[in-house]
Amino acid sequence: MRRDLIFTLAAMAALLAAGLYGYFGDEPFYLTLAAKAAIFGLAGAGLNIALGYGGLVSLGHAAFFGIGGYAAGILASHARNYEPLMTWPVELAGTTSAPVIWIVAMLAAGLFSLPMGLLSLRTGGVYFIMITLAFAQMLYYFAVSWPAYGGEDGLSFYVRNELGGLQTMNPWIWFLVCYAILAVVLVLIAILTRSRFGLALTMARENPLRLANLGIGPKRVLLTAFVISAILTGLAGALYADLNRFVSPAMLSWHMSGEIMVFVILGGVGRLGGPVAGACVFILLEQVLGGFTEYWQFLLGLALIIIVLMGSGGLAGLFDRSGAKKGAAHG
Amino acid sequence: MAEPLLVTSGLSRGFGALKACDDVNLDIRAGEIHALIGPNGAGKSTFVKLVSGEIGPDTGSIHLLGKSVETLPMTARAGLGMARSFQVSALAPSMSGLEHVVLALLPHEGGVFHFLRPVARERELRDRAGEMLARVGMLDRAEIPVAGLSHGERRQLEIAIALALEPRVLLLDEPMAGMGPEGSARLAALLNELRGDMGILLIEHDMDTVFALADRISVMVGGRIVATGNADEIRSDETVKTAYLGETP
Amino acid sequence: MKTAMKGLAAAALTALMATASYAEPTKIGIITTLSGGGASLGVDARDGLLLALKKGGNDEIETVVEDDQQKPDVAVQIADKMIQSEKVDILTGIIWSNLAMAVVPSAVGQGKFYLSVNAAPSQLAGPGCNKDYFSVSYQNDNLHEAAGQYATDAGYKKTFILAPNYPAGKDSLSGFKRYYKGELAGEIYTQLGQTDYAAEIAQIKASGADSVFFFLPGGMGIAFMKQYAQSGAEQPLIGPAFSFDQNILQAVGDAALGVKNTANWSKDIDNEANKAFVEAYQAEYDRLPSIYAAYGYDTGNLILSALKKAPVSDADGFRAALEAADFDSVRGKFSFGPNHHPIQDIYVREVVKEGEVYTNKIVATAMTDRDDAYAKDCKM
Amino acid sequence: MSVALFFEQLLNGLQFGVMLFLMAAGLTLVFGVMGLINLAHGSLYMIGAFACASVVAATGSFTLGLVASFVAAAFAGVIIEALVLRRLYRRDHLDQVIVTFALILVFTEGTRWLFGSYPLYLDIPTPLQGTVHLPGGIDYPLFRLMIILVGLLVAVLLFLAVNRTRLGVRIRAGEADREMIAALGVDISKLYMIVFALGAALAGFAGALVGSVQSVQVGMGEPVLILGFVVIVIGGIGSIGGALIAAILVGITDTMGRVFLPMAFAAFTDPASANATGSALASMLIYILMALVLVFRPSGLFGEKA
Repeated sequence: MRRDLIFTLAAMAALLAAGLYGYFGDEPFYLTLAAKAAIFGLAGAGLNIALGYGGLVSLGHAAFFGIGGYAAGILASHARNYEPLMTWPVELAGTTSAPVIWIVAMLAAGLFSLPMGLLSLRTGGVYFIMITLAFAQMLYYFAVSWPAYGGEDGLSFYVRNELGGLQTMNPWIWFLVCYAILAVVLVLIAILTRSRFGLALTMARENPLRLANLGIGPKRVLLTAFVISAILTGLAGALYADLNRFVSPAMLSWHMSGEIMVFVILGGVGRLGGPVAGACVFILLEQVLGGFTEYWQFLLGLALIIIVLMGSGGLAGLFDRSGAKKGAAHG
Repeated sequence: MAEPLLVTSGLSRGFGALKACDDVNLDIRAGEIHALIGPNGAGKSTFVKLVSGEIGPDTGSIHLLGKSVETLPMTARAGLGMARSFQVSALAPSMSGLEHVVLALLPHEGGVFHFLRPVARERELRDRAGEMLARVGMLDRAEIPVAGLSHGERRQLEIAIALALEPRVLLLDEPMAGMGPEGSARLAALLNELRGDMGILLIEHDMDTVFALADRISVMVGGRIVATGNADEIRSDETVKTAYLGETP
Repeated sequence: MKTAMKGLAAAALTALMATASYAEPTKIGIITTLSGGGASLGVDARDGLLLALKKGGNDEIETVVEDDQQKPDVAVQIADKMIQSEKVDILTGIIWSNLAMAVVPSAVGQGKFYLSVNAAPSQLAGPGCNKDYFSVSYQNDNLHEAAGQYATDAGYKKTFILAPNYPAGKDSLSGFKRYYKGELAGEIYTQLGQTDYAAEIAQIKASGADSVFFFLPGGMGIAFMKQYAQSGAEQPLIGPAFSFDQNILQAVGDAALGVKNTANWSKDIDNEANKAFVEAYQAEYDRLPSIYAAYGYDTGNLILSALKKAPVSDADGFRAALEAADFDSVRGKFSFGPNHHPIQDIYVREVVKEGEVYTNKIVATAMTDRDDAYAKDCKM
Repeated sequence: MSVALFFEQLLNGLQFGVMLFLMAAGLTLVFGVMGLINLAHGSLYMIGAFACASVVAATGSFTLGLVASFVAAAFAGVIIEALVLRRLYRRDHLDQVIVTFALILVFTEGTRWLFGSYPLYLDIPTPLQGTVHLPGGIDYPLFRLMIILVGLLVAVLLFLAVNRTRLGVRIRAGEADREMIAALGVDISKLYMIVFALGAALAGFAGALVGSVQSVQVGMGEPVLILGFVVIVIGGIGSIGGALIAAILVGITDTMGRVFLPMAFAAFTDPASANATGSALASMLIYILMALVLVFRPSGLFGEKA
């Protein structure tokens, strides 16, 4: 528990340091990258609830990431062209208010995750992986061919949404917004994992039969975790849409699902700060290797294989071991 | 005579050609310890799985507190007041014993769908879980993750979890296997004490314990109950001797 | 006297500033696709552009090239980086419409010039046009319109049309229909990325069509033409140049021979600039240039021609210099319309085999001095 | 629509399904025997197509190309099995997913490194070009007919191999109980390698066949991989027969959906939007099919009860 906390704080400190370097070093691009890392970290933290704490290997979280993004994009675009979102049964207008958009994004992702989770949880194991993948793929094809919001071309909304009186277009302010949301969410997750529900979720992962024997249905617990997980990833999607002022079906593609999973695994599965550390390292690798060769994904693939084969438990695992060694030396 | 808490009638379940349970009629009354004995492979564990709802029967019925439950899922049966200990400990390695017991208390204490309050702050729950652990004698090991507990301690924890469910019917599948003599003795004393509150089905290989504790004993061989009676009756039953002890009269 | 002095001082100052900005190099940011399935297009556009700049001999130009991986979000982040950190003056290089839609509006919103080497979606040509956005290639509908015109001219009465079900596909079919006067034997939207066309080809054969228009870029087109050739269907094929790119044709092989396609450039357009380009490109990269290389090359020369007249720091002057389009286009005559999209001729090419290489040769002109359908809606 | 056209479309659906089966057979075999989920199966398909295209370009022989596709994919399969996947059998699905996802990156970018970004040329050999006249007035491409026959032949051979040979007995035993067959003295790691190589070879073979009618390019395996997953989820993981039936079901559903949905929509909306809506729905159709199957049979049509 304590090591987890220290690791999380270290990852968050590193991310803040990157942001501060961007701000004081007058490198706004580093701020954009840091904000991207915070958002990816948030998406990963969402997935981690299903994957790490619930043991549900979802290869379809791009669906929620994309739904969140589209919620933001659609609301913002309606607000800018003054066409109501719907006129029946109630008239709803678009909005550029970020908090409203975030709530809608979370609701939309949560609502989609409910039938998807219900159906996927009818089975388990490898079926679960493939079914979540197929659901996300279905949504992807829908978004590509759905003409109303740009289809494959995606949807641009040019200016970030409004949050109080903040200058959200300023990279420094935007980074701080994303960072703050990530921090709040991590605190909430930390509380969640220590709550009654957290206990039940641990048991649902490690021994579902026993949980049922205690009179607690493991599927209800897992479904709840899946929905919470989708909601957080949806929020990350809305932030990512705002970061780019743009959404497109690319956010729904299965490579996105794979990447979100990579953040979690690089950082450490089921570790609070894991996804944040993983997202930071992923973006760092992308920048460093990408500057080195256009075939950087080849090297990324090799690195991933080695990391998983070593069974290190990601960066968090490395961190634990280095701590343990020191501890042994002292003892 | 009290109304039985649990009644099975004609309960059967086969696996392929093998009839693991064959027309089993058994009841557990309030306030008694009913022991189920029989050689390995007699079908005792299958019977526990059928009653708890882990697997479904081919034919037959199960009544719990007068209610037909054979089609209900495990969670519903637990909700009606049935608890079970597992033959091989079924615990979450990363959770502490205390957390296990707290979890078992939750269905009666407002459920598990509370997200924002750390369990560490739920003093009353923790105190009650502590009591359960104290009853099985492992309060001092309460905070250790299960992965760090010995085999015997895990068996004790199994009992504490079952107690936390406040069951009307308690199914104990070889609770003493792997416990030291001291632990067994303590458990026997505990079962004696619990007897008044609930009906207990005890599956056990240690005959001394069984004969000392049980109000009634049923003997299962080849999936069938071949005899039921009190300790003396079973000791003197010829069928039992033949079938179970392999002795010829 | 005093006023005169002031005026003189101001003039001197302006002159000084002007020299200062001449001394400062112009920075061009090239965002294009260099990895993944669509990399060949980006590589060609980049190579064409860099070749033009190299031949231009202006050593005051700096370029930054970055790979967008064909992902819109990555393109946006690179654009942010180039604008915020690299402080580029001009952006260019994007191949795909969806990436252009993600990058262009915000780039020109931040006061940068954007010159398109390929993608030119209709949203940026009509009411959404911008004074700092120029398309050097075409407007997306142009080649499809030309195909429609060609089908009309060739006397086809029942054309079967198909395209993938995404915005560019829909624009393609509506562009075709804008100039096609006959009736349609059928209209099909296929799935994006689909590679098996047996069902569609069976429908074409059964439809009684006298010709087929298809827009299937990349691997989709390769698969379609190979399967079409195998199917025993006799109806002639027409398509826009995208499916008949120099690189793609080699993978299609004989199945593409004789197919007509519309393009605003071909390596056999007879002018000095084009001859020099094809020769220099082959010498530099040891392969034939594609249409994307030609667009890149023209874009490079357009920038060079404008820089001769005004520095980028003089935005109005530079913009006017771009509008003048005072360079030798490999397409021959070339000018910009009021919405900063080209006015140009569009040709019909036929796929032929020259030695071992499959390539195109011009057989007709489909449209002369074509602008685009959206120019009238553009208010700059 | 004429009856003949309907049957031609049915045949097209069958051909698509048979092609999917070649992909799905390897996936389902590997999962059934080794419990391994292999996202990189699509890469093996791509390797087969590239090997075939290269060999045909060098030698001019399509037969050699097909052999090369088989061998190259099997070889690649053995290499990744021995170097990487072998270490994953005892790990959870998560590790398998992420490592095989990483393998996709390695293979995709590696192939691009070697062969460049341009599609390769690969065409059907001359004797197999053209169409044949089928009863009912259908002119059907000969090569597609070949794919159907070859695919069905492979299905039969596979079925016989699994049910009638010693290897098959071991494979089925391996599906049922790994410890047991190890205890019986079967060299489990050799068995795994053979099964994996067989699955890989089938994928490579499919890649070569399909590549010669479609296009041979980097990334060609990914859409097919996901369809392969849909097939084995519908068919029931580990079941060869289930994979065959599900593949044909998916192939026909997809083909018929593409043809008939736009027509159905055209009956009550204007043609242009009917086309767009119909084909949008058609692209989701097989996923809807999958969802429906799962509602009624959570472990697929022929899967073991979960």
